Amino acid sequence: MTEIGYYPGCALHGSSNDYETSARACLAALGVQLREVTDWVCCGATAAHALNHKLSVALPARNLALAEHDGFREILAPCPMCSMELLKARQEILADEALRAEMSSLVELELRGGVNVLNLVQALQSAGIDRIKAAVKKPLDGIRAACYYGCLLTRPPGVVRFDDPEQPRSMEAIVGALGAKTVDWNYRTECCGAGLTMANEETVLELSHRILTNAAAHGANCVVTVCPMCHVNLDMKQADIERRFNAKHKMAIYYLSDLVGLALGLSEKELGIDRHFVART
Amino acid sequence: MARVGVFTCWCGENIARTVDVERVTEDVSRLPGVRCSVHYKYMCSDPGQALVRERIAADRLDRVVVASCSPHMHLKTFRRAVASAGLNPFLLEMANVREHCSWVHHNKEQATRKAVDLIRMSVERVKHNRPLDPIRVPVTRRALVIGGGVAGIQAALDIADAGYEVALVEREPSIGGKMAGLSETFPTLDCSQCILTPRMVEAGQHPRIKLYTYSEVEEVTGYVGNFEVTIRQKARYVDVEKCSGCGDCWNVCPLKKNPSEFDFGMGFRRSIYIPFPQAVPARPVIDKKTCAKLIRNGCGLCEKKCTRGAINFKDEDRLVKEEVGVVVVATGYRLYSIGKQQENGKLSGYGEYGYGQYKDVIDSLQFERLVSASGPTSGALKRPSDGKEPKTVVFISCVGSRDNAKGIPYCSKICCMYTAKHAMLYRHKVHDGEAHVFYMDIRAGGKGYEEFVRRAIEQDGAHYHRGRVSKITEENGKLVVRGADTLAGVPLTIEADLVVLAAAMRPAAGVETLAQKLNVGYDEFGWLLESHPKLRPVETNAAGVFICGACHAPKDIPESVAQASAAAGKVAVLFANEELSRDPEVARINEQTCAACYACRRACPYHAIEAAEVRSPKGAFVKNTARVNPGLCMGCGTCVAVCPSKSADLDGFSEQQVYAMVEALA
Amino acid sequence: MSETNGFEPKIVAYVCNWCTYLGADLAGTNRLEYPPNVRLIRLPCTGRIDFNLIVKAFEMSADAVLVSGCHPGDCHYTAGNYHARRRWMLFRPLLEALGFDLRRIHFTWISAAEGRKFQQVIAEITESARKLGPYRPYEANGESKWRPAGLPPPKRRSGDDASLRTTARELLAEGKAGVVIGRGERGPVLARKPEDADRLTWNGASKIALTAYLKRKEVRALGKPAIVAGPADLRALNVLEQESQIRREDIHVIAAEGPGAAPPDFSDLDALLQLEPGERMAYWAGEFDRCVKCYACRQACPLCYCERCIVDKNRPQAIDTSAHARGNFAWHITRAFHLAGRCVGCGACTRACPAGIDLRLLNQAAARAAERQFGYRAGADPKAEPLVGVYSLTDKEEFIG
Amino acid sequence: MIDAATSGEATAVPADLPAFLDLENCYQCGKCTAGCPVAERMDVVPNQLVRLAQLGLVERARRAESIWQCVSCQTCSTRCPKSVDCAAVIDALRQLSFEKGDAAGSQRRTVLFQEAFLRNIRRNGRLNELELVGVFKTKAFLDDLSIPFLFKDAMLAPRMRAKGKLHFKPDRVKDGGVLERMFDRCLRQA
Repeated sequence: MTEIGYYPGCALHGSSNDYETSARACLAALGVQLREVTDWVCCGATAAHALNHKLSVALPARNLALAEHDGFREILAPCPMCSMELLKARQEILADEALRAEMSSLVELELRGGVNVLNLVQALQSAGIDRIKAAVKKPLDGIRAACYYGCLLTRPPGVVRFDDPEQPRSMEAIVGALGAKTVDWNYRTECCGAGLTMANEETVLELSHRILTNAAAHGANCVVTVCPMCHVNLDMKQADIERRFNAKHKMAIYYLSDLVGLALGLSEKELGIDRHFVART
Repeated sequence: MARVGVFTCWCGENIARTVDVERVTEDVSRLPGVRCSVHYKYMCSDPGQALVRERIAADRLDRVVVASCSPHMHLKTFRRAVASAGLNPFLLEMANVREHCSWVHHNKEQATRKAVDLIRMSVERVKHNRPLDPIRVPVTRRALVIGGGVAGIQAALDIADAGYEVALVEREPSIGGKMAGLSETFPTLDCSQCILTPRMVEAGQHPRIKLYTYSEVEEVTGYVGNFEVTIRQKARYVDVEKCSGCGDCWNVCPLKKNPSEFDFGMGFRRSIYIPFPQAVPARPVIDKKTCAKLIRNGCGLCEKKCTRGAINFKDEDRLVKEEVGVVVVATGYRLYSIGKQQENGKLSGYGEYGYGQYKDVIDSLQFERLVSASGPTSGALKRPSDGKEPKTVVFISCVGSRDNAKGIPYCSKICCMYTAKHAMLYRHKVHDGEAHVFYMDIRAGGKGYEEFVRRAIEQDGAHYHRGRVSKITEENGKLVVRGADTLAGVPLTIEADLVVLAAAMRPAAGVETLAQKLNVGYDEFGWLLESHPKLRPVETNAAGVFICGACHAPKDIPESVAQASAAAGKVAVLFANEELSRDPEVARINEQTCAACYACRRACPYHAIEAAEVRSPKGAFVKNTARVNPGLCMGCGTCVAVCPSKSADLDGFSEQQVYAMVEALA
Repeated sequence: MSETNGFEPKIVAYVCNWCTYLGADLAGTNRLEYPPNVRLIRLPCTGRIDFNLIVKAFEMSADAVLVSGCHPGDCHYTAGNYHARRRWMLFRPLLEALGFDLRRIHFTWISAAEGRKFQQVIAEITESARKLGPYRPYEANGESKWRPAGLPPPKRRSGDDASLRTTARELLAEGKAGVVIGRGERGPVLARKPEDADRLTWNGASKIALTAYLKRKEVRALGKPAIVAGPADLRALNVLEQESQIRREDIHVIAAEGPGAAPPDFSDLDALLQLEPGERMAYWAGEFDRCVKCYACRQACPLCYCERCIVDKNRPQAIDTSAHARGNFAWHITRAFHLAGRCVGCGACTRACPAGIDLRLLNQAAARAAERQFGYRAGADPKAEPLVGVYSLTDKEEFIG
Repeated sequence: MIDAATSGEATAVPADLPAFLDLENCYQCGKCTAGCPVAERMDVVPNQLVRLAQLGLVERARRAESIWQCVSCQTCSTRCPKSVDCAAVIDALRQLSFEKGDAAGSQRRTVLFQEAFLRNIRRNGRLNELELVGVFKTKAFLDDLSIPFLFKDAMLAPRMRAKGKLHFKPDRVKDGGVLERMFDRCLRQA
């Protein structure tokens, strides 16, 4: 067992607790134990960067400092929004010594910016794709997955420095290793409307509808994501989407860790898939 | 003891108004070494010059100082004057008592004293002048032209027509370059092949042009007038002499599905092939990467079919040497490769456009082949994916150009024009089709250019949208192009059947390596540097190396041709004499005292200093030294300043001359 | 004029032929009046203008000197002005350390179109020189009590003498080296026979830099040399290699440590620079007063390898050879500037000086500029591009008007 | 800077927007607008927002409803050929709008939501979804008196509860004091 730091973020401790279950179970099956960053706080999300720039640096900075304090060199932040916010704050702090000092004082912890932040795909990559491939017990041969990266897994490229922002392929590589098929489709990096679910539902429903439609049109029977917000919009809101556009999607939405876990022989319950709204048909 | 004559000019009233010329003459006559000091109203006039000549003879003068205007005005005049009196022209000095004295000072006493000072400095200087003779460098009156596109062909023909021999090196199997593959040309819409192929044939048959196709420049040594060039002739596997170009060989080649380089992958060729029917020379090559005989000793059909025994599977690369006096570089351009990481790692491409992923997203040169009458579809507009005639075509400008983030910051200059042409040609072929052009600015400066673009819009009905495209996706057989019209302030989605990307222009692959071989400078993008952007646009800082066409910067055909002829003109000027005569005010190294630290070699802007060995008369090694190549030295003197032992010196501005002037001040 | 008591300064302007000379011509054509104090000396390019010319101009009673050429990017010879700029960047700190009044030296870029600028520059320089009063070369006002702390005591080298001797003995015995140059208890040792090796020690003495022996004919005649090199010797070897003076494969190098990465100790120089310029000049005037022009500094230096030193060149006599203030200053400025970007800080010059002048301080002025302005430390890397004879488009030029 | 007299509007001082936004780099190619997933719905599209900011018409830009329509997907910034961070420009405009407290009409819900989100974090350190929904719905109702919106998603709650996705016990951080101080200092500086 190797142990890495874990920053769940609010969603994984809230309505996306299925994602936490899935990520923990899947990584544990690969021999990776997650240890939560002590007393972590919200990354601030869109609210912080839309309303107050300083806060949008300070909140992630506090978490980075906490992680440093815990002695982590690397932490997993499965939510792409969290991991992007953490990385952005880290980049700003590393580029500006005065800011680093200011933030240290603000977050009341010495902050060096030495903690690296991984997203879930990177955590799986570092566990080793060959290792995953070798550990597959139930190849997912019925799956035709539309790998959905969403916005912040690859953007902004200068901050997250992960995969090609226009033609990413890292999720396909993992899903392919599970014996599943992946489809070529067009909405891999389009936005689902993100956190506007509550405040501007109309936008979210429309954007999400396009995504589900395109995935189906390209022959997918499920969509794979690593983002809790995307999951909420595509899964929990799918019934609303169907009502709004008078369409039938019935598209199962998986977390990447769900598929890996399934292939490794974990049950749907162990992975929290039973908590999804849309079941695979 | 030197015998110096000083000739002070009144310049009418120009000097005499503030400088007491008579007193100056008087004071100067007492300077040591001055044998004659006279003044005259207009020293540069014929009688003035005659006076100089007379006094040289009468007073047996061996040095002359003319105190008059700026040397930039009359140094040449007076050098000629003393030369006609039998004196070496470099034994003349001027003292600038007009621009630097009488014209800028009002106090006559002060100006007069300053004039005496200036003349005294020149008198002391001239005592240390050495007679210098023009440097003569023999010239091999034969030119090397690198690159057989329209610029290279034009330059080669012009030089050959001027009566000099030319070696024309082209790395592809045929000359013709990019232009040979173009459809029609803006702004006249004349057929590209119709105007170029006769020139290609002319170049191929010219008695003074030697073609080296399928060849590359391996090494260049020497200097202006005397280059030795090693050319690698790549193995063609076809004996060009024996071959008649009948075509039997390529007609039997079973490997039909190799993407054609000439068609930019829009069509196919065999493994033995000529790139296009009008190729010059019309002789095939065998592609060793795909030929079954060369890969695994199979097939061999072409060899069996050839009645002239021209196929030679044992062919190897050959190195050929050419001695030339000048090099003209015309290596042209290539398109920015869209979509992925570039080879220099710097440019990250345009993944959002799906080039290479969607068959119907093509670049501008591919489109040229699609609409070319000689192209793979014989000019019928069929899109690559399914051969259907596209009913909506989107043209996108500035793909890679003017893009600091992913592409290159400069404007590729010709895309606005050829995109208008593309839209026009498309509308001419598909009358019920829609042409949409996304542009940022229309740059149509040129004769008839603006009118041409307006014609595309007004007469041929192309829809122009001011905005960039953000993403292209394929849905249900349509390319969904998401752009914006910034003039209307709206996003714009167009479902297209074909998308044409006007990719940025970049210098041809490998041009940096070639530039290094030739000591020609290049910028961060690889464009070759001219010697002066305005006054020496086809010269480079390497003497005897000229540039023309799109190796220098993005440019269109008329400009490339004009530049090629300009380069040829420069070559003809250089070849007008059997020897190069150069200004002798160049650096020299005292090889006995040189410590061979080579600071001078590092500093020389012209690569005119090389490491050499001093050898005894019997050839034994004595010591290392730096050595100036007077054929290359331009006389800046930077080597003198960096030489710690002052073993380097500069004729015309020697240490002794300069120190004499400073010491004359004391 | 009243405040200058009618003093009219003499100003020498070294200008390039293509920009500033033409700018001066244009000033004439446009009849732009300026004071008559300036004497232009036309050179092809600022790249040609050596610091010795500036020194000479002051010796020849100039009160101020102007060096002017083409603006960056406009050089007729592409890059001569960049080379000049690089050299002045290193030369000015040296003059500063000497306490030379930098207000008397002016650098400008004046183009052929800038007749007006030429006029203004000459007017300003003349006015400032009038205010400064006559220049008396290297004349000190009083004495300076300041003294440098001097060379730090030699560090104990960590190498093991026994194995050093074994190595040297074997090299000599097997004929792999004709001579082993090293340090002994009392001075340099040139071991030629295996038994001589016993005299070598890591912590020996030598006033002369060991690498200086490499250039001596009599040493060369002994066959392939081996050298027992401390950190400074290694740095010197690196510079010699950069400058094509040696090929590493021709020399056996016996070393126990690397060339050293620690930054040089500039504390004496820093203290010197704390003094007023006038006192700095007084300090050096006092020091150089003792100089007898024995050239031991040159002999001891690992990097003074010219076959004929510039000081030995007459026609022209760039450097006054008299052992008086002028000649001494000219010599020491030249020596130090020739080491700009090259001095490896071995201290041999200071150790060798019989008059006890701490010469390394002068070398350090340029070395510190090299370190601060270019992040360059001489001898750190034999493959590094040297500092002089190259340039960068981003070289700083805030001192150029 | 456009003269207020000719444009008829008060213009903001450039200091309103941070210099690191490099507004002058924008050459108005429109790629931001072209790629924006919500541009169709916008009153003022992204390239126009940047243009207004370039002209110093920050006031007009921050009153655009579109700044609250932005989903922060970063597509504009990612594809900008001049590396202008358009998303950051929009963030800066939103921050200004928030400071002035006069966000545009139909987008007020988004502002209220983000505000409620921030308060929620301030109090708990981590998001308490139930509390957020409650506070936001109430505030939104008080703002626009829309009863359908108030009860919208009410049906989702029991299903979420059934799936174990609703927590009534807030997930609070232990050191709440530091958070209070951070918020105080950040918001005060703004």
